[in-house]
Amino acid sequence: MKVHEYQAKEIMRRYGIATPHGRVAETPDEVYEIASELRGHAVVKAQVHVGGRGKAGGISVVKTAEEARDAASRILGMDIKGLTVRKVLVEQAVEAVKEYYLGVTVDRSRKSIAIIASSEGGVDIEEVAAKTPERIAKVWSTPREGFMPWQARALALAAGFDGSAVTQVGGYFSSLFRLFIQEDAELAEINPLMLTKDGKVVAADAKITLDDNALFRHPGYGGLWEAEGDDPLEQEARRRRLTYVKLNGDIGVIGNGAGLVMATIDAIKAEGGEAANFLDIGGGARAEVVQNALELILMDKGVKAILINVFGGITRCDEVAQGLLKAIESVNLDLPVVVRLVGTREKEGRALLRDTPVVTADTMVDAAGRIVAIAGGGM
Amino acid sequence: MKVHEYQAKEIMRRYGIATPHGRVAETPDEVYEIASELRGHAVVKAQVHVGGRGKAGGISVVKTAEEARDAASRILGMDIKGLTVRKVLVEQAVEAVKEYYLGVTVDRSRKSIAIIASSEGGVDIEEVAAKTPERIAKVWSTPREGFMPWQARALALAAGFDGSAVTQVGGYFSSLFRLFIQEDAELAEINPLMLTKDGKVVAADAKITLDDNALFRHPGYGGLWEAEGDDPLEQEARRRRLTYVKLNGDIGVIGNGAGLVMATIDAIKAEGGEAANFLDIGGGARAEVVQNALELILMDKGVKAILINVFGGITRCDEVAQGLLKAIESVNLDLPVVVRLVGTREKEGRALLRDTPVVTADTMVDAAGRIVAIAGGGM
Amino acid sequence: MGIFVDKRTRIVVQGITGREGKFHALRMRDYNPDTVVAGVTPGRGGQDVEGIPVFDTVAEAVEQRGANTSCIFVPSRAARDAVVESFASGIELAVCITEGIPTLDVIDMLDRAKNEGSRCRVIGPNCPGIITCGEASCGIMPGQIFQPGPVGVISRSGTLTYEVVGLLSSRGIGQSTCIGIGGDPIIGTTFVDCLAAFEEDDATSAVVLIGEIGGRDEEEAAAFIRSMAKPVVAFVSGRTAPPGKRMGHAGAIVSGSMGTAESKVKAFMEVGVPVADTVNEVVDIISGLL
Amino acid sequence: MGIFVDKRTRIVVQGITGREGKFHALRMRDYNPDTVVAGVTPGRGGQDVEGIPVFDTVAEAVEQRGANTSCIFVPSRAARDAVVESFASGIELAVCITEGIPTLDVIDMLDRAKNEGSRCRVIGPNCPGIITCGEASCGIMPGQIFQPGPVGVISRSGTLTYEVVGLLSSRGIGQSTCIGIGGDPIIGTTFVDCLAAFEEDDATSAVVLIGEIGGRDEEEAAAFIRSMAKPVVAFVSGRTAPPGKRMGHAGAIVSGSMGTAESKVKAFMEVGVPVADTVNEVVDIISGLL
Repeated sequence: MKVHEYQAKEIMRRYGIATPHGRVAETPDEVYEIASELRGHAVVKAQVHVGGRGKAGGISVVKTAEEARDAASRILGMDIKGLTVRKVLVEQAVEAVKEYYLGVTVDRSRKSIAIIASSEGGVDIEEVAAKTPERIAKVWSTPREGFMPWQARALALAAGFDGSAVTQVGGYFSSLFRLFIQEDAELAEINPLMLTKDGKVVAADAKITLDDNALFRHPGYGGLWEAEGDDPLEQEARRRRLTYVKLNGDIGVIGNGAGLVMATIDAIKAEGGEAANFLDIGGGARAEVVQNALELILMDKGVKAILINVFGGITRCDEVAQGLLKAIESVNLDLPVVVRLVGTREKEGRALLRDTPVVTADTMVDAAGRIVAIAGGGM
Repeated sequence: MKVHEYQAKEIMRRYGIATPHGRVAETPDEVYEIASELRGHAVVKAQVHVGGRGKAGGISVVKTAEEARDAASRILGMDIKGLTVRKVLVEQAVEAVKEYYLGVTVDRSRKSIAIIASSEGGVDIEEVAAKTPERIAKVWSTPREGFMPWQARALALAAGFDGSAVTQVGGYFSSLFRLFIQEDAELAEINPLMLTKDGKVVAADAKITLDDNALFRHPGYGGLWEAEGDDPLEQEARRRRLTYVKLNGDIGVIGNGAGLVMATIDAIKAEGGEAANFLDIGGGARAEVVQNALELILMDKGVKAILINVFGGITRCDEVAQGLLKAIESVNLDLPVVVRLVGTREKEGRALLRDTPVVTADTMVDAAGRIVAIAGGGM
Repeated sequence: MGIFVDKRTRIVVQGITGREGKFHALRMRDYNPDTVVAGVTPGRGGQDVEGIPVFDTVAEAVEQRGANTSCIFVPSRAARDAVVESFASGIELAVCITEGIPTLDVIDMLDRAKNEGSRCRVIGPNCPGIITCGEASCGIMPGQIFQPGPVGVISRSGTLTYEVVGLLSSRGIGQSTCIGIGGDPIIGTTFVDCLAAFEEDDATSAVVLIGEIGGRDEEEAAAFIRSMAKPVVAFVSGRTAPPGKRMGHAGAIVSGSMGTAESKVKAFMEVGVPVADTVNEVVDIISGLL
Repeated sequence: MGIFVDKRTRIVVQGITGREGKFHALRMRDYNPDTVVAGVTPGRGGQDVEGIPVFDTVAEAVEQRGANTSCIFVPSRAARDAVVESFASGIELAVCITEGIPTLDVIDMLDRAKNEGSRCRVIGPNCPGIITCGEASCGIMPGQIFQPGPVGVISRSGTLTYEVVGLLSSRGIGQSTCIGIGGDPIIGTTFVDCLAAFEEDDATSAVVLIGEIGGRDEEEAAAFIRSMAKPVVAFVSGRTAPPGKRMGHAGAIVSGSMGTAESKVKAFMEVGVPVADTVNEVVDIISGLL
């Protein structure tokens, strides 16, 4: 779960990390008020769940409260990579003597937590890693081992931090690591961390991603989630507890198992078509889940045809067929459907579909070919 | 730092450990009120920093609020092992089907944390260990390793807990261990943990000792300390930041280094005398500290003579002599004093004392002999 | 033969009194009645599940029933505890079926498992388990689709694997061991671990590797295959997945330039591993190699 | 010779820019100029303390100055960090002078030190340090009172040890190594560790052990001495201390029936170790044994 910059900064402040003065706002008038309190010299930043908002015009540095209001009028309601800006963060503009990068993240290959520092802050860390790898230092840890102050100091030195900043920045590392563990984050990043003229260290931008699987340990986090930017179909899928990703094509796809669904979508593409979505009904799904999934797919008005690909291991093919029949009844399903059922109770499942307009296929490749032909050759 | 039972229970409740309903009170009328709320059937327990209050009559089980008031009148103001009872805890009387022991403590020999369980609760755990060691189970851990739920369940099983209680009691172990780590305890003990008729598990008595050295991590703990029971001279010593223990004799003792002071007290005893106190001025003490220590000793009206034993390593003998001279001046010191100074600046120190009534000695044994003779042969 | 599990495997099912635990314990026992020896549910010690004795602790299952492998079906919030208990009690292989475990719990349980010594292996979490054909099944894979033979199968997914196995079996190509390593970002046993074991396994003469987007496990596998004598065929799903979106599995996500299907396909190609474009092609290629 | 420190000891002083750290660093250097090679204070790297170079990290002191031993004077809340840093940076002996460290910090730092391997030893905390006469001093013991000779001295206290050493020296009995193991309940190096090392040390022919109330370290030492060839003389302070009161040292406390002087004296007596009643008697007995 991604949280907005302003929420990430709230969390960081609880761990003793300083951020620029400011607040979040939803109207140009509120922005004017906040900017006035900050004596005009401020930054207005779009709060959206995507990167690259600066390049997209979602960040504005202003000199007066009036300019802040104008910037807010422009940014609020703006579309950034398909997401509508509903909030802006208005903050004091901080002048940096030096910008650093601090990050804590999960390292898949090492099965551990990576703590990353760079004296090249304010830019994309992947770029720094590619161009000047010597400016990045990393250490790894686990929840059991923790991350001690001496490690933080050594890391900061290795990343080329100024000697005078080492102790102070070291403290920030410890805080960020503690936050990462205690809040069950997948990513906690300060970029840039600004060293100001008066020797202070401030998190000018902050990014936190929380682990959805750990939300049970953080009952308060439900309220952090702001779906405003999300695709409406993905929001609907979340309500229906379905694993769904919106894609750009016109063929609705349902399957059981993430790998199988991904492979099905790939097969559609290979046949010249384009999937409208990823939808995994999981293992052992009952008829109601299949019906629920079909209803969701039909809400996507761009869908011209539907492919259902089920390998029955724990999932029973007859349950899938029954769900399909119920959906046809309940939602007046009139789109072409290709079904490929194999495995447990395959025969029973196919028998249930015999007298329906549903087309059955024998293999995944066969099914993909048929659905693409039906949908009209796709792209 | 020991905290009272009612404070220990407050802390335990924060960790999800259930305790009987009730509150602390300072007057019989308050006790009457609380007992009325509890419908009479209650326990009134003296809150003092010593063990054995039950045997001393400091605990009363009552059937009515009137009885509770009477019990409180008797217990409040009572003297238990030299400490005056100023508060009582009034709690619902809990009927136990079974009593257990749970404890977490520091294991010096193993350099680790011992988690101890026994199905023999409500009695002195040292006695259980001596008589029926098979009824006690222990495991050891460290802050890094932690204490996991499966370990708690295995410990409870090994200690002979009823199968049905294992999961619930296991949870209490985890809570108690977490409390121990997070609050920097030296001891966290529930004895007895009562299993009630309706299958609930309640901490009927609770003991927590906090690590004085870790108070900097717990700024709130200053307020937990209740000195009411303490020896007034020990309270004064704490204010003066002196390491002081009140003893029962009439010879005031000052030295530098805990081992040296203990050995000096032993030497006094061997010569037939009895020390009035333990007082360690530590390493490198300046004249003011010596003066401060002497002033404290003189507040003890039972002191008839004073022995100062200093081995000058970092501590300078002339600083000690100067402190002594200042004290003689400032407090009109008229008690006999024997001083034994050896080591750094010994000669200068002795020279400073030449024209004073202070008696000097060459060795610890010599000094002890002289002071006992002066104080009148001790006992 | 085969790898990690075989006839001598003695499984304790952790969470056996739950719906899933019970259902699959019985299916594993159906596959080979000798291999399922005990179940564990704290507080239920002394009961049994259709004849399988239930204990309060894994230690009891090890001592009294000789369990050496555990199959974990406990809820996600109890999974870390179950895995660590298993190793501390003498279990050598823990197959963790449970999905939705917090990532930090997974990191911690693998860290602690490693601490117990090199003999300890976790498969999963969020995996369908492992089957050595004709010998033992530990997990939730449908036993009836497998048939003994020379092909080792490793995969990050469940049903896609069954799809491939079904095709192999239908073409008369049997399998030695089939392992679902799990769809989470952090897993106990990687492609490389399995490839190394297959390389040493007399019963295996070729390997099918079914990867997907996310992470660098396939790239690391490709680097390892360079030193292998046995042939490997790869398949990578998620070629058309958009970046930044989790495709069902928590681990199936392209982050920045990391974890793309192109990168994985390229890595395999560079070391001469044929990459199948469709599941049917997997079987075509492997049959040509045997 | 002697134990734990000698001519080859190369000390880095952690906390060298503090008042205590600086004072004692210079005294240690006075004792043997070769032995003090560096200081560490984070943020002060590049400075020097009367010619001793200061670094930001222990790792730099190890790499650039060959430090193998650390002497720790940092404030109590930073001590755990300092000890763990030292071992993780390649230091083999950390002498922790700092007092007042939270007990859980001490447990944790010793646990982590153990994890770094068996070559890592902590002396202390809350100790006066160690001196091998004529070779090296690491800590705060007043070097001038010592003289080289055959008696090893181990003690839980500081000044009481100097008292005994002063008496030994005045009677012409020199010392091999003198170790203050510290007055805290949890310490890195125990009587038993020191006794085992003295038993192996060619320069030592008898040992003086100065114990006190609290814990079971003396009882464990008595059990160990049973297997030793070299003679040991014991002294126990706090015989008249009341139970439940901390006598200055955090570890000097009788808890219930645990840690009494009687128990310790009895334990020594039972294994034939003479227990001196006064410090003078310690010297009388030892001089009879040499």
